[in-house]
Amino acid sequence: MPKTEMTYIDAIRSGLDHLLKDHKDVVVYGQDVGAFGGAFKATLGLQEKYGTDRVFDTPISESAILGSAIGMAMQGLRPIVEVQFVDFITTAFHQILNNAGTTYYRTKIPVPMTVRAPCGGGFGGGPFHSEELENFFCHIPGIKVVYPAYPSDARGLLYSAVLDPNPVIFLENKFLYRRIKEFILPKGEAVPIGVAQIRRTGNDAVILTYGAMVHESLHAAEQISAEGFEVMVVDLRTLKPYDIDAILSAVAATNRVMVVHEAWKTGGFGAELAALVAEHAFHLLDAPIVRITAPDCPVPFSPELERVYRPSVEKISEALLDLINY
Amino acid sequence: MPKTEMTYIDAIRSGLDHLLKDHKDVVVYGQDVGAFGGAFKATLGLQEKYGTDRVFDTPISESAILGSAIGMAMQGLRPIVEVQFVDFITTAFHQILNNAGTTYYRTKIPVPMTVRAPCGGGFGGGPFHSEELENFFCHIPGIKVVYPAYPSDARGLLYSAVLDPNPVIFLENKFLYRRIKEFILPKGEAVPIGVAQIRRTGNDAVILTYGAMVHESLHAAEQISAEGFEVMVVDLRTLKPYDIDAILSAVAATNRVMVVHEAWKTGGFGAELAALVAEHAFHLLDAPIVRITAPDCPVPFSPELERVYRPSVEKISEALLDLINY
Amino acid sequence: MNSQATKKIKTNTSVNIWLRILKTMFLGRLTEERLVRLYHQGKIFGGVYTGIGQEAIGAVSAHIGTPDDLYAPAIRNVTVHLGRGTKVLDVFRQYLGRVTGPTRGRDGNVHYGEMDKGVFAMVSHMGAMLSVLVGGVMARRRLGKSTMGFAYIGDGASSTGDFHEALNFASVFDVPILFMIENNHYAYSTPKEFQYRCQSLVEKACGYGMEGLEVDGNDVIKLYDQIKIILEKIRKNNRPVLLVCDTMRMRGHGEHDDASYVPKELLLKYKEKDPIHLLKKHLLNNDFACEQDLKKLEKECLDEINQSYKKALSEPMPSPDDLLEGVYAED
Amino acid sequence: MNSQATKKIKTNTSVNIWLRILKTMFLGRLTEERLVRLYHQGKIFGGVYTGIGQEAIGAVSAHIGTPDDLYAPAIRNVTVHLGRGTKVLDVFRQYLGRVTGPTRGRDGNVHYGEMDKGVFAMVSHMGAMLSVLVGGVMARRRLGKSTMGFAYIGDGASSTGDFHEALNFASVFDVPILFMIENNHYAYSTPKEFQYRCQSLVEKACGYGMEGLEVDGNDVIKLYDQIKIILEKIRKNNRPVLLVCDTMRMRGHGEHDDASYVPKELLLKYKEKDPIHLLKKHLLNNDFACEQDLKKLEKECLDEINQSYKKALSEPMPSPDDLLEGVYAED
Ligand SMILES: Cc1ncc(C[n+]2csc(CCOP(=O)(O)OP(=O)(O)O)c2C)c(N)n1
Ligand SMILES: Cc1ncc(C[n+]2csc(CCOP(=O)(O)OP(=O)(O)O)c2C)c(N)n1
Ligand SMILES: [Mg+2]
Ligand SMILES: [Mg+2]
Repeated sequence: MPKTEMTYIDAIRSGLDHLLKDHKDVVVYGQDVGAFGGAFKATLGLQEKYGTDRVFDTPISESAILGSAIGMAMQGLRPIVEVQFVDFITTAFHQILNNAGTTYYRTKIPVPMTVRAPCGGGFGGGPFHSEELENFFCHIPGIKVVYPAYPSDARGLLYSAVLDPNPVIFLENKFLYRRIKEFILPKGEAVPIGVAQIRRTGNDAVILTYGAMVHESLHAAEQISAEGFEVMVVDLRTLKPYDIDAILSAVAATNRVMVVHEAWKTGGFGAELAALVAEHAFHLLDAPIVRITAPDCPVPFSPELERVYRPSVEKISEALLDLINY
Repeated sequence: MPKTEMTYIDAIRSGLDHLLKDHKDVVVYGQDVGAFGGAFKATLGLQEKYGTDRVFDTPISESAILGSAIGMAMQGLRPIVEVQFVDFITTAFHQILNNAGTTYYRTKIPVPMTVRAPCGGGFGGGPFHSEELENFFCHIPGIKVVYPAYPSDARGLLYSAVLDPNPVIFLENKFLYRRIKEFILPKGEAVPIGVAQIRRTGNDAVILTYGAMVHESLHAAEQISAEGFEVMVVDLRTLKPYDIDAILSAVAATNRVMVVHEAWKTGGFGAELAALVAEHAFHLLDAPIVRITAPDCPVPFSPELERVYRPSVEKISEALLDLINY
Repeated sequence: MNSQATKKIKTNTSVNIWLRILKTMFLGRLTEERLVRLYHQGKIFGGVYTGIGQEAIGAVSAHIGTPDDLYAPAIRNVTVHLGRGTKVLDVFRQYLGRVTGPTRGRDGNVHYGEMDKGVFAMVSHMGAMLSVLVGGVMARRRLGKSTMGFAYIGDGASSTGDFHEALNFASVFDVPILFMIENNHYAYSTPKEFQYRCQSLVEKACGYGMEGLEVDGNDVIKLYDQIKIILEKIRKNNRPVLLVCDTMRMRGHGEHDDASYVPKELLLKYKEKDPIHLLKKHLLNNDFACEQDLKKLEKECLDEINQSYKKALSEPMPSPDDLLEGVYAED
Repeated sequence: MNSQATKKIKTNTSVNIWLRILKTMFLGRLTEERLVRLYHQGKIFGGVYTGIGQEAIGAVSAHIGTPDDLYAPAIRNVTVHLGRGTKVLDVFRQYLGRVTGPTRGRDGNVHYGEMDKGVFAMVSHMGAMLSVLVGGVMARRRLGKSTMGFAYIGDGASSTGDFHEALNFASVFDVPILFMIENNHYAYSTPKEFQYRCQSLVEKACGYGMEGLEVDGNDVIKLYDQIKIILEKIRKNNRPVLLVCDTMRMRGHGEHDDASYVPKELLLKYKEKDPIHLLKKHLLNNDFACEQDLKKLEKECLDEINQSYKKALSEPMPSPDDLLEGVYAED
């Protein structure tokens, strides 16, 4: 089968297309996802192809969007809703935490809904269009959270998310949408939820990361490779449930751990990874566990500020050298 | 000055009373806080004393409650709002994260608001009246978070929270409301935000904890004291900004660290504490960092289930022995 | 239903349904009165929240729907559950945290529902279930059923953003739902004057492009006819409708609350309008039933309640070992 | 204002205010046209969102308030800012992320406001600022001022729960606010038909126990008189009012959006009703101004814009070292 080159956003669109084609119970809705094709064009052409019945626009009502998706999912559909920016999900957080997250536990009725949410900064979006909120989701029982870094994973994880009987928060990175390309098959396979992927091997240290920071971490690893150090990069892909085995094996192989993410530091998902390692791989550690993250401040607008706000290749490689030389 | 015995909730009421008396710019509002005195009676008698103008009921509109408090605070008042249960703050999470948390950073207008929110379980409240959401707040830039475990701290931290120029989430523990008593002065002093308190000394291990779990941890420490081990218990009191110095000194003195909280494990605040220690006190550690927390499931209703859901004295003391004997 | 037993009893097509509704109301009232006593005896873990005095709205609407219809009851709608077929036994199991109950002890008191009866289990967050119902009805209709929805909302809950989003959503997508506001004058301790400033909550209907009606929520006979007519319209037009039902919360918000803030006169006024009392009077006055029948019916209900409570008590709590079972659904 | 310069010019008490409003609209329009060009030249970091074609509502209401009043503008309300006294220079500084701007580079494009001018800086979350305004007005009044509030809401934002909670809150607490819905037919790509199903959004007013009115949002002369009358009522009764202003978004949601989904006829229809054009015509037809005056005024505005842009460009970006400054306020 010939492979074609797809961007991250193309892959998401391709995934939605296949899901709509193969599964009559899939519906796609959200603000401007219909004829317009979504703020980022992830749904472009889908309404035309599958009808206004299966792909449609909604009022600006995040709580009703999420709540109705829960109701549909409980009746056997597989709704995929788009929240225009993950930042806006905070207006209806109870529908995720209290409703979607608890329904199966309380009632045994599965809630196979998927919430697509574009995340992250690096494009001058300012404080309300650039947030990384993954740990708000990861901290919620009953919710799964995925965060692909490559087109093939974006599509493959979307398949798994939509077919999963649980609510899945499908985080997408806006910075990667058109920057990351891959040659992939027309349809491809599902990527299982809960399985990390080693993106680079190495024994001097390991970076645990996901989303846009996979790419920055790989660059940093390449950079210090020139200085004779080989760093493993683990792309978690799923944040909840995360791949404990892969993480612990990586720690065993390297003995030095760095966590990198674009979200705020205090109480972020990186803390969870560090805590896991500090609890379950303590005996394997030769150095402190380092977190490279955004600092605890709103995402600034000005490019001069955002440049230092987001973890950069330089910051990561510098910290890697310190870690390896500890 | 003669001290009187006050419960945790009495102390909060006393604090509100003094704040209303001493500060004309303080107003208190929320659902049922007026004549009724609040779901937990924290505001009993205050409307009668200070008038419907300064202590009043609102419609069931969490977003308008929080949003209006932001607006008031920006105009120089010091609103104290009560969210009936912390669980319901999720309906208006954006007002905390995106609005209160970013306003000063963006505009230099301070937002001296205080949000009181009863937390925690242990009384058959079920999944929607028992949650512990502290890390959702701690992860937000621009927000301070306090969580007292004793009457004197509850009142003293309330003074500091209300007089602080920043938005402060004031977490109260429902289980402690009427169970914990202390002899305290009629008015007492402010307790500074950001300062932890050692509740028990010991060199064999340290428990980092807060809220209701301070008391369970102290019981556990007493229990294993009988077996010859002395465990330090640090009551964080403020979760953001937390007292890094106190934590690191405690680690230096004990070399073994346990974190205990009633919130969910994955992505919880305990992860932050563990990550801090694993990064900044790694060289001091003689054992893995242990987290004793609620498991990742909704708070169950049935007493049989909640008993094992909440971290118990037994669970803590067992884990302490393992930690000390590591 | 044994109304044929005595000679003088008349009947019309509605009598049977009225009697079914009455039975549901008896069951609801008597179950909750038992729960109240149990609470004050310290035998209930957590709180007790009743719909005493408000049974008509739930009972009528539960009996009027088809098996395909969906319901999103709120705190006070025990008669929705019972009317849709939930067993009293399951109500006790729920309150007593039994593993045999509808939430297997994971959730408590009023937070239950049985999907096979078309009833969603509510979350506490006021208004949050309304859009869940909207989605549920949309889904069932997409799956080929002629489902419509029944939603129950307090006067207090009408102030939530979720109320607004859900009603608007249902209207924009032509989702046939009967949104019933049960205006029982209070939201916890807060009287309705502090909840809204329109004259009547029915004035919110036009803002959603919906028809809106006000009815007496305590008069089963009238309510039944009114809802029947509205439902025909809803099913025909596939449009949501807002129905504001006047009623009164006759006890505290929960049993921990003595509701001393409620004026005695208000309670007296509504005591006169007790829905069970009104329906019984109607049945008796029109010779649709005799005292004996009603006594018998009540007795049957009481027996069921007694047995159910005993049985529920004898059943096991969930095992602590199962705490983590079913946080996630398996494929 | 130089309308006295030529002989034939008539005047009445309103002429001065109309000219001030016109100037604000010129400034808004020309500034945004410049921003549009800059965007397409790749000279703007982030997006550009304009109020082109909607300038009247903001300009009229900004000029009609007192210094104590509070404003919560939304995306398209550049004329609120300018009308309240924000400098064009500060608009450019904001868009260019300059440290000298109203948010010192921390926030971008339309997310600014100056409290000394009574203007809140919006957050993006639609509807969230409405209750902030409610609280702000409540506070100022408690502090002894006779403040009232001006709120700006899109047709799309009327679907948010926050809209509902804030309007209800303002009504329950008798907070004098003019809630202006600027119905510009679209919310991003979504036409108003998919946003609500009442005939007009004014039908939402009665649900909040508010007076509601519909006006032409593009006709400054009428709008000024209408708002003036409403304001007198608001100040007298201390009650909020809902004003639905018909207008049209004449460009894309932002400049990244070519708005090809908007029917050409609709744009043509509203091009005829361009608020600047209408006001100029009125002034000229009634001899309140002459062509020359208006040209001069426009030229003055353009000069200010040119100078401001140049100056803003020359000013520094925030220093990366200051990233963490001011996350928290110090005592
Ligand atoms: C979003 C939210 N805020 C607060 C509460 C706490 N609460 C539970 S019931 C209640 C009052 C409800 O009043 P109403 O809607 O009139 O229903 P009623 O109890 O009168 O049937 C409140 C405030 C809640 N459940 N959800
Ligand atoms: C809660 C929320 N959801 C989604 C968005 C994304 N968004 C920004 S503007 C917009 C459309 C707004 O339409 P409208 O309210 O009509 O204002 P207009 O742009 O027409 O002035 C949307 C959906 C948002 N800002 N906030
Ligand atoms: Mg009520
Ligand atoms: Mg619009």
